[in-house]
Amino acid sequence: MNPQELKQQLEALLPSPTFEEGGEWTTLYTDPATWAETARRLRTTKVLDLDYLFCVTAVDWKTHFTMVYHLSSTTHRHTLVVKIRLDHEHPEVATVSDIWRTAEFHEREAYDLMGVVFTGHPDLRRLFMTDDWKGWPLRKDYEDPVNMIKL
Amino acid sequence: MAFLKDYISDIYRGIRSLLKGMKLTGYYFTHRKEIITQQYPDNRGTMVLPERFRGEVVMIHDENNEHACTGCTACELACPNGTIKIITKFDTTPEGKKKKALDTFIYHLELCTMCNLCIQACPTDAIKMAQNFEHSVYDRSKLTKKLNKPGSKIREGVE
Amino acid sequence: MLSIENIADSIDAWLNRAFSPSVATLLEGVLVGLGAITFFAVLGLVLVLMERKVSAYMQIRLGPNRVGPGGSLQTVADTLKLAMKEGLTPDGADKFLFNLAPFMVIVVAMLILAPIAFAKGSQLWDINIGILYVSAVSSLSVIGILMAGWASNNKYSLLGAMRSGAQIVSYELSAGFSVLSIVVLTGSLRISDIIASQQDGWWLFKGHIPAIISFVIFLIAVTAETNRAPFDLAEAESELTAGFHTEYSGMRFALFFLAEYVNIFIVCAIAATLYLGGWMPLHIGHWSGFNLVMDYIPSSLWFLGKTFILIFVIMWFRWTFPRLRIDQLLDLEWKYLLPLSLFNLLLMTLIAIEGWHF
Amino acid sequence: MIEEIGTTELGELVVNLGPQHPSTHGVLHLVITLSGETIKKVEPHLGYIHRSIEKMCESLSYRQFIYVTSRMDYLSSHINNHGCALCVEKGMQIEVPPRAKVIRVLMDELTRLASHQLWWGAMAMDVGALTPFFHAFREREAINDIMEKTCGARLTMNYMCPGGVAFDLHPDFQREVKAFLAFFHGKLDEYDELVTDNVIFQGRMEGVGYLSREDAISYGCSGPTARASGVSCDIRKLSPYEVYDQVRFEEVTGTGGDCFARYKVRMGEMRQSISIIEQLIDNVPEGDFQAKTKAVLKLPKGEFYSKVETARGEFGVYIISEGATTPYRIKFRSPGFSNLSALDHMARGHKIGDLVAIMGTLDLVIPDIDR
Repeated sequence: MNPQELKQQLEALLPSPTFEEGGEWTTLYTDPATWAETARRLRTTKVLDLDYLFCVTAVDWKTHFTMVYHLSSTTHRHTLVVKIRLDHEHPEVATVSDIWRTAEFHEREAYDLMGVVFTGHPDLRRLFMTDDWKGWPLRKDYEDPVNMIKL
Repeated sequence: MAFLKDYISDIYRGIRSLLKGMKLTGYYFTHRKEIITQQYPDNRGTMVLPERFRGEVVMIHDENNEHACTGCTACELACPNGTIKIITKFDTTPEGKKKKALDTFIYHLELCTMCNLCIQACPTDAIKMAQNFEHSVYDRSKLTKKLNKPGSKIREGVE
Repeated sequence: MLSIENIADSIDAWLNRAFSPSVATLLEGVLVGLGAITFFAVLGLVLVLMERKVSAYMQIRLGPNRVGPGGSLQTVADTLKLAMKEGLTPDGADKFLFNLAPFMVIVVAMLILAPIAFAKGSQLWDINIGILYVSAVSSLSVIGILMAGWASNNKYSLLGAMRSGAQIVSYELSAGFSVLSIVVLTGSLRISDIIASQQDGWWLFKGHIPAIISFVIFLIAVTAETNRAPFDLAEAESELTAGFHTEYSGMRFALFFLAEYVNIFIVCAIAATLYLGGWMPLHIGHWSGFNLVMDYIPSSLWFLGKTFILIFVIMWFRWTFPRLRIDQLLDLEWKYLLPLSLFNLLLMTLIAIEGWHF
Repeated sequence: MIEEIGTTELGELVVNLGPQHPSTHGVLHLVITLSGETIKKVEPHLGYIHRSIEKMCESLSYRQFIYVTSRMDYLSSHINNHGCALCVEKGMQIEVPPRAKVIRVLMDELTRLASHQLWWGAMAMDVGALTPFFHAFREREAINDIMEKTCGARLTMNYMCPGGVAFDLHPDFQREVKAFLAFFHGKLDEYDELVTDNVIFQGRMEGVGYLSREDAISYGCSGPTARASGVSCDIRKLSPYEVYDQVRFEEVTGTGGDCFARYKVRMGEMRQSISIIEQLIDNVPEGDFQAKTKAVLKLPKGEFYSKVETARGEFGVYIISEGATTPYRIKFRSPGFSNLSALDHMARGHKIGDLVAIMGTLDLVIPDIDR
């Protein structure tokens, strides 16, 4: 499916979707409140069939967070990027680990390094850092005088 | 009866596959020329390292104890891990002008990852990678090296 | 001719001349004990070195080659190192059993050495139920392993010991049946009788195909019984790090190690005794000239030669095959080896009754 | 973490496998719950070699950050570097000269071969055969020697750079690669004799660690792990980069989804890699090996994602640039991370020995997972 068709399909599927122009792939903006429902539709709608979640990224924009989900379909071979803008004080978004099992680990990684909380996640714990680690290392304002060396 | 036939052919095929493996190891057991062990400290004399091998950064000095480093710090900037520290001084040229020159080229071998970016960044080809790979020392401070030899100066005409 | 028998006789004569008979007997006892222990130590060293060299050549390496000529003293150096190392006892271990286990294993290995005939006329104890004694005592080693696994207070050790228990108990059966098939032919459990019955040819050749089958089954079963790859599940280093001896270090570890190699030697010696005629030289029919030349080779060399060839085969197995899984291991025994050896024993009995063997 | 290790109420045994354990090939820590020998649950604890490479890259320039990525999947460091170089080139819109493209593909495939060889040896070692490991290293060493001559290093080559490759091929390269391929063809048959055909090995592999097609997709598996379950996911075929669209090769897929299928896929990939190298080795075009680039690279504001097929699967590089000389945020999608997440699912109900075999066929490289 080419990006144009994908966009049309999404417009038919979702109520008033917003897209970001530019970029290699179709980029869809959604918000935390509707993400769980949107994700389910993206996964289950036959024409989209976005069954392969290959990358989950949390980005710290200092004023807000963005969750970026890279989805593709193993049957139709199209790719969709979903972005969700999160609050900086309380970054919270619904988990998609029940839709794409791989998200369980990816979300734990995002929680561990960025402090994004995924509601409904079955096992939201630190993944790389020790359980008693303080702070979220990948955030821009993170300071660690011991482990971070300034050259 | 088919069961018995399968049972026996299973055993036969299994044993054959095992013997095939044993034949191979038996071959290597009896053919000593296949041995690939390099007896490292003993073969130091005959060991040839490829000329591109990256062992450590050295500064090229010619027979007059002159190098080509202008102290431009391009390598220092190119280095991802702060391996290189260049201390510059100001030389006075015969015309009486002050000119920036290299005072000390400090190289922290213990931080170096041999990524070759400094060599690529150097505009005057003053440094290169040497083939020495035996870096172990008993004192870590010995790994911090001064690359320009004592009394060396910049070659004429290198800008 | 220089042979162990002659040397033993001359020592005996000299001792009886020099001391009173009772003191001489006592001294002989001490000598034999010392001899056995020395033999053990040397055997362990030689076998470990052999294993390392065999594995090295199969793995296109050189193996140990620094200590002594061609690396021959490497294992001596290793033993010295192990002797000097601290023997740690983990917290929460059952100290008594933990310390006892390695000795248990090594004592069992030493006990089995008693009825083995090393050369013509040199056998420590020619008991009339020799082969039964070997089977009975060799199954005791599993107790030592279970002890080690239990007492270590380590889950890997426990798992390893449990595997080992299941494995040794199962494989005892087919090893026992293989031994029985030769006993059926010989009609005696005494080791000297079994060897004597092979005067005119080894059972491996005399007993037709059933003898060959039982020989192969015996080799497989004893490989499993000694916890050697591909049946080394009790130590399975990629699964259980080191299995039942994970927590052992220093000399106690060395004892386990030594016992493993002595056990290999013993089972191979028994296989050589049962199937390859023990210390009997190779005789072919009526080639009297050839037979005479063969007779000229000392009987102890015959015995050790056969044993070491079998040891090499077992090492060859180890360095070629992947390890089985625990359920496959038990499958192999109960589904393949046991029915085969039962059937084989039946055939062998038929052969023995009808006198079809040569 | 310590207090939860023990025995559960059901009499199940909780065992720590790792972080130092012979079969985890690094510092992977698995907490496994056992009922007897049977695995009830596998829980990976990661981070023992976490260096936060993503954070490090945020303060490195676009030339510098490429070399750090060699330290993630050290067995396919060329391909990692390649992915990063591709992403920077995509952002800068640098056209790579044809010679550099072919050189890159050649190096990628040699790396893949070397990686699969190491995997083969380690895999055999996991199931208890120690000899194949050394045989595998003999061939790997030959590749390393070739790499060393051209790239100057054996493991972390840092040969790719934005715009091409760092040096031209060594004059001996083509001759040596051809000699190696001739030698390796025979050795692949030996691999089959020693391991593939072995009845014990097959018994250990067949039917173990089954991963269905749906699960493979849902767990985000890629590379040979997913292909063995019948998912066609080879980036070299799906979105060809460099000259992969000009060479003939097959995407090796299996249907079994078990350990043996994964094993077969990797063995098949070795033969495909050989075929790719054979097609290209005599057809390296003349010309520059590096495009002219500015000394300081600045990616325009925007987001760039590029993916390559490493020996373990799909490696993605996601750069978010604010127009500076360093990336604002960089994310590496490592194949091992997603593949590992399927481990629990695959191992349940199997024996400990099977867990080791499954981990072997997943071909985990821990620095790649922890980053």
